[in-house]
Amino acid sequence: MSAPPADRNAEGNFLGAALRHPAFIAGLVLTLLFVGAALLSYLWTPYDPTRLDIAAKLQTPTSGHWFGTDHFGRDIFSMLMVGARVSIAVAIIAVGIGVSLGVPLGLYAAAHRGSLLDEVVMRGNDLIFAFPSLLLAILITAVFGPGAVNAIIAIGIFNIPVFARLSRGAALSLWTREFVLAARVAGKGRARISVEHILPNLMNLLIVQGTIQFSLAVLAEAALAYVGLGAQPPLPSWGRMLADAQTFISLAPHLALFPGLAIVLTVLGLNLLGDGLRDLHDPRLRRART
Amino acid sequence: MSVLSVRNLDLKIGRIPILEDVDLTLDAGHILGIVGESGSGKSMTALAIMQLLPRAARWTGTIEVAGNDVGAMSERALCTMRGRDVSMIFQEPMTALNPVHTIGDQVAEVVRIHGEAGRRHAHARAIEVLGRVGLPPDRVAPDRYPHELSGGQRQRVAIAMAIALRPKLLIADEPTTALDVTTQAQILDLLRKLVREDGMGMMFITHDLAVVAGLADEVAVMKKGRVVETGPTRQLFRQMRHPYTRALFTASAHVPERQPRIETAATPVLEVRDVVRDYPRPRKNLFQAQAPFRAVDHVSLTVRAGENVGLVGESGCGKSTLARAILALEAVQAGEIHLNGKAFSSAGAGPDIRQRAAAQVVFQDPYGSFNPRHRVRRLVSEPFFLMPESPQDADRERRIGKALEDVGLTAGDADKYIHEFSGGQRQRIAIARALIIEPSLIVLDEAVSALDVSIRAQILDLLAGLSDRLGLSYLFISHDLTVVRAITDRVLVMQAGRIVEDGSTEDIFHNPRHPYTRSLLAATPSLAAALDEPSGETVET
Amino acid sequence: MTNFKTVTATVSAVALILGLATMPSLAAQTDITVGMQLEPPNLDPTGGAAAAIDEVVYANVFEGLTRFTADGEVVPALAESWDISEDGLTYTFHLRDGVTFHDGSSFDAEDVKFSIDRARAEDSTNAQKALFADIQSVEAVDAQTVKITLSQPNGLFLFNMAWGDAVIVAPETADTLATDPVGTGPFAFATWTKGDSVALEKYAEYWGEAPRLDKVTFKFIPDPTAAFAAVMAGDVDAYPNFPAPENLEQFKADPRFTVIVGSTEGETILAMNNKKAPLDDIKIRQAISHAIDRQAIIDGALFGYGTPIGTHFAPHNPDYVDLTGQSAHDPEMARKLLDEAGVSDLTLSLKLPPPAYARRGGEIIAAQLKEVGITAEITNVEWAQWLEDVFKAKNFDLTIVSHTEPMDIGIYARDDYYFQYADADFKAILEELNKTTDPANRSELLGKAQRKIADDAVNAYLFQLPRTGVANAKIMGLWPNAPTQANDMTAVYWVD
Amino acid sequence: MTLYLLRRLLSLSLTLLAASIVVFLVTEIIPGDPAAFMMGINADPAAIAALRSELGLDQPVAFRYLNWIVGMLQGDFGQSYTYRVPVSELVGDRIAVSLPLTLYALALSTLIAFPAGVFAASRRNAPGDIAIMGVTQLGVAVPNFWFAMLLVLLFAITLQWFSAGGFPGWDAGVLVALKSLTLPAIALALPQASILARVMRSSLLDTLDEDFVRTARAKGLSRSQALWGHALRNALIPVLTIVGLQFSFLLAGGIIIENVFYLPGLGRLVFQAISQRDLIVVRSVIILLVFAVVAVTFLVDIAYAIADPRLRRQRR
Repeated sequence: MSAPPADRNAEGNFLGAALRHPAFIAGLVLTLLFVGAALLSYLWTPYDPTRLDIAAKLQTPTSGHWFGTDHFGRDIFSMLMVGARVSIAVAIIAVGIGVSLGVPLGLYAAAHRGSLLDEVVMRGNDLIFAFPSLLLAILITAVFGPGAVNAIIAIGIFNIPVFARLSRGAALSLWTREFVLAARVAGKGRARISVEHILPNLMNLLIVQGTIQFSLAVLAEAALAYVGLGAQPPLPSWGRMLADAQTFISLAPHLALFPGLAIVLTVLGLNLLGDGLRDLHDPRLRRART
Repeated sequence: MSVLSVRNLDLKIGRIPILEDVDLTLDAGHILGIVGESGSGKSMTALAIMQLLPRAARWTGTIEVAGNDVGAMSERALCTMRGRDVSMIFQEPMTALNPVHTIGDQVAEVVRIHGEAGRRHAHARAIEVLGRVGLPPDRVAPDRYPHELSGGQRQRVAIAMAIALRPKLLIADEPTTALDVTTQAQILDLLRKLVREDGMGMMFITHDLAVVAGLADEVAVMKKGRVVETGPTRQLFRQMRHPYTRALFTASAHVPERQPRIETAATPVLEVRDVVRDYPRPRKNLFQAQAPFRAVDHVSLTVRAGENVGLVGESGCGKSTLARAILALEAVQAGEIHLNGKAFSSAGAGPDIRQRAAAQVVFQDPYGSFNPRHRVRRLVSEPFFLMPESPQDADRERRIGKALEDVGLTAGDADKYIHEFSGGQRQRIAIARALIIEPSLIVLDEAVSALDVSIRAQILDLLAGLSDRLGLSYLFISHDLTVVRAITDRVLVMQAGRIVEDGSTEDIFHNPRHPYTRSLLAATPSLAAALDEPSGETVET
Repeated sequence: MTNFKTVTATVSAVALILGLATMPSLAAQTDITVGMQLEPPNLDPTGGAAAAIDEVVYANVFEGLTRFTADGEVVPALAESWDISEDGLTYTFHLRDGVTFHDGSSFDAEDVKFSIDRARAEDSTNAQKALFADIQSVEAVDAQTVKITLSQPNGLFLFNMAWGDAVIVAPETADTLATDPVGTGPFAFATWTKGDSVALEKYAEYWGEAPRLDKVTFKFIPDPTAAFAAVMAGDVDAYPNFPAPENLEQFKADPRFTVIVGSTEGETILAMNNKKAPLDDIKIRQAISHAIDRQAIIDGALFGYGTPIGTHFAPHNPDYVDLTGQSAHDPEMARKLLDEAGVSDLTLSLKLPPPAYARRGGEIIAAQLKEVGITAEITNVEWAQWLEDVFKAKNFDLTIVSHTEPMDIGIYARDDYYFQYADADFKAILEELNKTTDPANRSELLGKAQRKIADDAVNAYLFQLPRTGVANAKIMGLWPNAPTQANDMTAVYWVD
Repeated sequence: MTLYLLRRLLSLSLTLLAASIVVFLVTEIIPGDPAAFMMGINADPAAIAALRSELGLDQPVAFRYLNWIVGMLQGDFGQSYTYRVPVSELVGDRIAVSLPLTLYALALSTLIAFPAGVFAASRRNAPGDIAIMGVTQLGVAVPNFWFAMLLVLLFAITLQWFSAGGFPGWDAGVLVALKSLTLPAIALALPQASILARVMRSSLLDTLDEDFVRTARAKGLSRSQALWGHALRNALIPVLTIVGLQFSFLLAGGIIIENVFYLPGLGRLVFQAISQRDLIVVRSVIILLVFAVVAVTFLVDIAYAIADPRLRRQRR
């Protein structure tokens, strides 16, 4: 009675299972919808999202303006499309920073378990974790000034320890696996093993966590923009649209409704996608479903 | 009186058939052994009797426990039945107990939830039952937690829970598989004693023919969800009507043909001198460090060219640690290791990679030994890294193909991924990987322990053939004395970090000198011995 | 005593009749909660610049020799009357009798001398030290008389003494005013729940007419949405400086509330860095002025509240000259001027401090500038950063700010001021103005000054910041305008 | 155990020390002069200089850092630049709002998440489970400030059941004070409850797959007896971690919610202090929050040991 095989996921099987996973499909559709809107916004938007038309302000949704206009008469639908670009770009780069710094640090710390650097990396992570993140992000943007780039930095910093911890923890358990021992018997060094054997096996985990961090980054960007520290006008940003909409909440609720829904649906989509990926990569759950 | 009657049991999980037409009966006071290889459906049969099946499982047929039809019972009635009329012991004692409750509480719970006694009385009953299974309160207090107990002790606790209400039927699913042989013998004796005293029926599930031969009154042999043969133990094994039973029997006792050519004169392939491996232990308090744990204690051994050396011992004796030290995967605190006459150690930058090529390894777990993301070609050729000029292109392909063919696979398998292979095939690939750079020594760390007997026999044949043909030396590490006896020329017995006995295989098995060796041999279940003996009992150790 | 009884009886009778006639229910409410956007950092008007300090304590807790009335007039306060010498250098103030501080100590000429000397001292932390710059000496002639001698005539001196920074404090309590203000006003400080509210209570021994409220609570609600919700939910009774003009329509439509629209002293300008290229070129400054559509900004940022201005002067001031036509919205003209200046693809930084008029106005202006081919790169900054970066380091091209001090056209004469104008001719006009006390001459000089800065297109003059407040419809007596930053509660009362 | 605690204490102090340096340096390079801010736009330079020296801002950096650290060790957090009162007093006032709010939100979050998670886990993949998981998925995705806006719109403006915000103080009566914290606590608790319910469910599902639960079932325990008696306590360990993290997150993370509901809490104090360049308040509050995080982690570790006897004896 040996353990069930942990790695029986042929690619074709994966696709088939994915198509039978409704949450995954929903997540994928939502995510693609917003990524698509962001990409499309480079080519086309119904209106110029920076063009003001004060006379046409606060219009409720019509066939001309699908989501209505804001307090300056800008087209909300167009703003949301460009805003998706900002949200997605900030989130991608911030998570990218976390991955590209955190994963190597975690891999190194795991490969040199107990070394001074391991200790330094882990304590550094503890330190970053101990800081109230939103406050520190506000402080960082207070130092460098508000803007999309600094929002990226502020969010990125907090992604580093997430990925460092995750990859260190997972790598530590992979280091005890027999195929890693076999590679060591084959004379391979720690760095080489980390790249050839540890990293590829971390990928699933990183993709899942990456999706989740991505959704958190979208939320964080919205929060920073909401307090005025995200992308600067005239570039539209969902968080700032919400902040601007606030005083109109009883006058023109659609101003707050659409950006709020955009955030909720994007984050929801990413979370569903992440959960779906995790389910699909976890053979235990996959068997239970099929 | 029959305590268990299973008729025409068919079981499916989803659309996959698991059991087909299973018939079993068991009388009070009898032991029914269920034997089969992995996937034969023996555990699922047990779970069906307990009605603890996975959600997706659907079954038809009749299951009667102590005369009651479980198929007709409500979940509430089943709860009343479980633990009172029928109870079960599982394979893994390390995880079968709740880590956050004391053992006393866990035993008392059985008594309590069946309304047999109040809290205080239940506790008294728990102490009494724990005493029955060999855990009297003066030796193992009932307020201990599971993690404070050894594996054997935990399995005794599990047995105590199972028998607390003197059930009519006890199902034991591989209860000794995770235990060392000496512990296994004790647990088997305990179970046998309890069956006799309480007059209950026991269904004993195992993959080990020797265990079942020495224990059961009747045996059912299962294969792929069906009972292929059933009957009184001795009669069944003497007659062996079904070819599968015969094949199992042969495989269990299989000894490969060998013509070893040991070169005694040449430099030994491996020479280990006075090696010590310590692990630090956490400090007792701020000012007092604890003495380190000595996993390997001044061990010396030699392996000659062409020689197969066995290293046996129970879990925790230090044999795997020693293996890792020999492979220079871990530093040693004292002593020297020489490979083909040259020092081999992980100190400093580690051993010269060319020297590493001389010693390769095959691990136990056929599922964990390979990076699931690489193709077999890349997996098998990984040791080429150790060669100063690793073969390229056609030469490389040729050697990969040859290595695969050497272990009974085909060159075309190089393009597949590892998940496309069965456990036995994977172990062949592991051997191919070890062979590909023609090492002089292969360390086989429990290399056949996870395999079913029939596959195990094939791999042993393969190993024996390779050794003879290529003049390879093996350091064969195992807890299983039968296997070691089958394949080695010389045996080292290890206990608590020390080598306690060292001699030729035949010598040691026929004439053990050290008491530990003797106790190991005595505890090892033997199929032949069990079938020869007049009654189904072994001597208590 | 008899007399008192009679009065009381009469009052009661009248009240009874009135009550039967107009208010069948209970007596009018005597406490009020007033919403404010910013919390004062401390409560000492002589030791900090924050407008919020004056908004709480001016005229309520502290009083000066003179004071502003609701329409901006300067009237006697602690000084009952004054004499001015022929040469305009000596002011003799006759102080009011029977004035006491809230701690019970009496008020006299020594307190005045102390307060003014403290404000103009070397190590003074008075934010408006300039108000006292012309004072040569302060002399307590007797307990009720103070003589102040100036080094040069100053037509604005009585006006200056009405500022919150010039209130009279007692020497014994001067050091603790920041947290425990003690003044002579109709209300005494009661409690300060930091981050939430300041409460004042009626001062029974007040020298003047007793206020009709017993308790005033100022509640600090920085978030405009929260402010809206608080007013709607009745958490605050009045919000005299309501931060979200977009909500006023809703209040207007709701019979529970009255909307009070008044003016402030806040000239809101698009300030330009006059010494930094290319803004040192008047053509470009003019181009920017013409590019801007004031009405669109007022409509978009302030929802129609606010008066366009064409120079740095309050339109409600009798001396105001309407020069808006001089820099009318004319994108064609703007483009032409830019061509003449020989620039194209102009990119300018636009730094916006936190108030909504600046942030929203900035977005609109950026869009308007874009129409004439100027790219304005917006950076939103906090006040601290604005002060450091814009005001002190002058590291900016454009910024939007409202200059809320009354009569502050004098800033155009300051050397090293952030928009770096300090034109010699303008300085000469101002110098003459300071020496002039004759109203007609002053008026002419003021007109000249207004025209000068409009001609030079120093800044783009946008609008006079409105004061848009909302209050429970039953509250009377709130100031509609803001001649200074204050919430004078003296005359406020509830009707039923 | 004692040794383990000592080690943890040491690492705790090192983290705090490192954090104090980071915070001090960041606040040091932040542009904007506190004195200039306080004196405003028309201030006299001499007056600003006078204020700088009054606030001690003209002293060297190292001296000010040491002064701050030594002061803190003696329990003196210094004096707020803007408010001119001891920081400790200011912080004390704000904690009286933030801590109860945090605990309120945490209690709500736990009270919602716990039954929801257990319910979902006990009905794995059944409609009830799927519904709860769907709701939590949504709860995680909703930005709390947006949710807060909707709450205000509905309960304060439209229904007028609650006041739109503000905090009357504990003097106004415990019930009145709690009522004013209710909407903010709900806004804070919803996303946290969603996260917690998900963790609770998955942890419980993992535990329900454990061998010892099967053993319990074999003993005759019903599904729910096994869940409550055996799985739950084991499943609580990861849940505890999350609760600990949520405590620290809520304590500091309420800033935006405090703004929406204009509550005089810690987060808004720092936010305001940052914009007013009341740097000493910024530093002290952040260090305090870091301390809270570290201390809570420490407490969670102790709670682990209580929940899990395996950790009671020795731990590296």
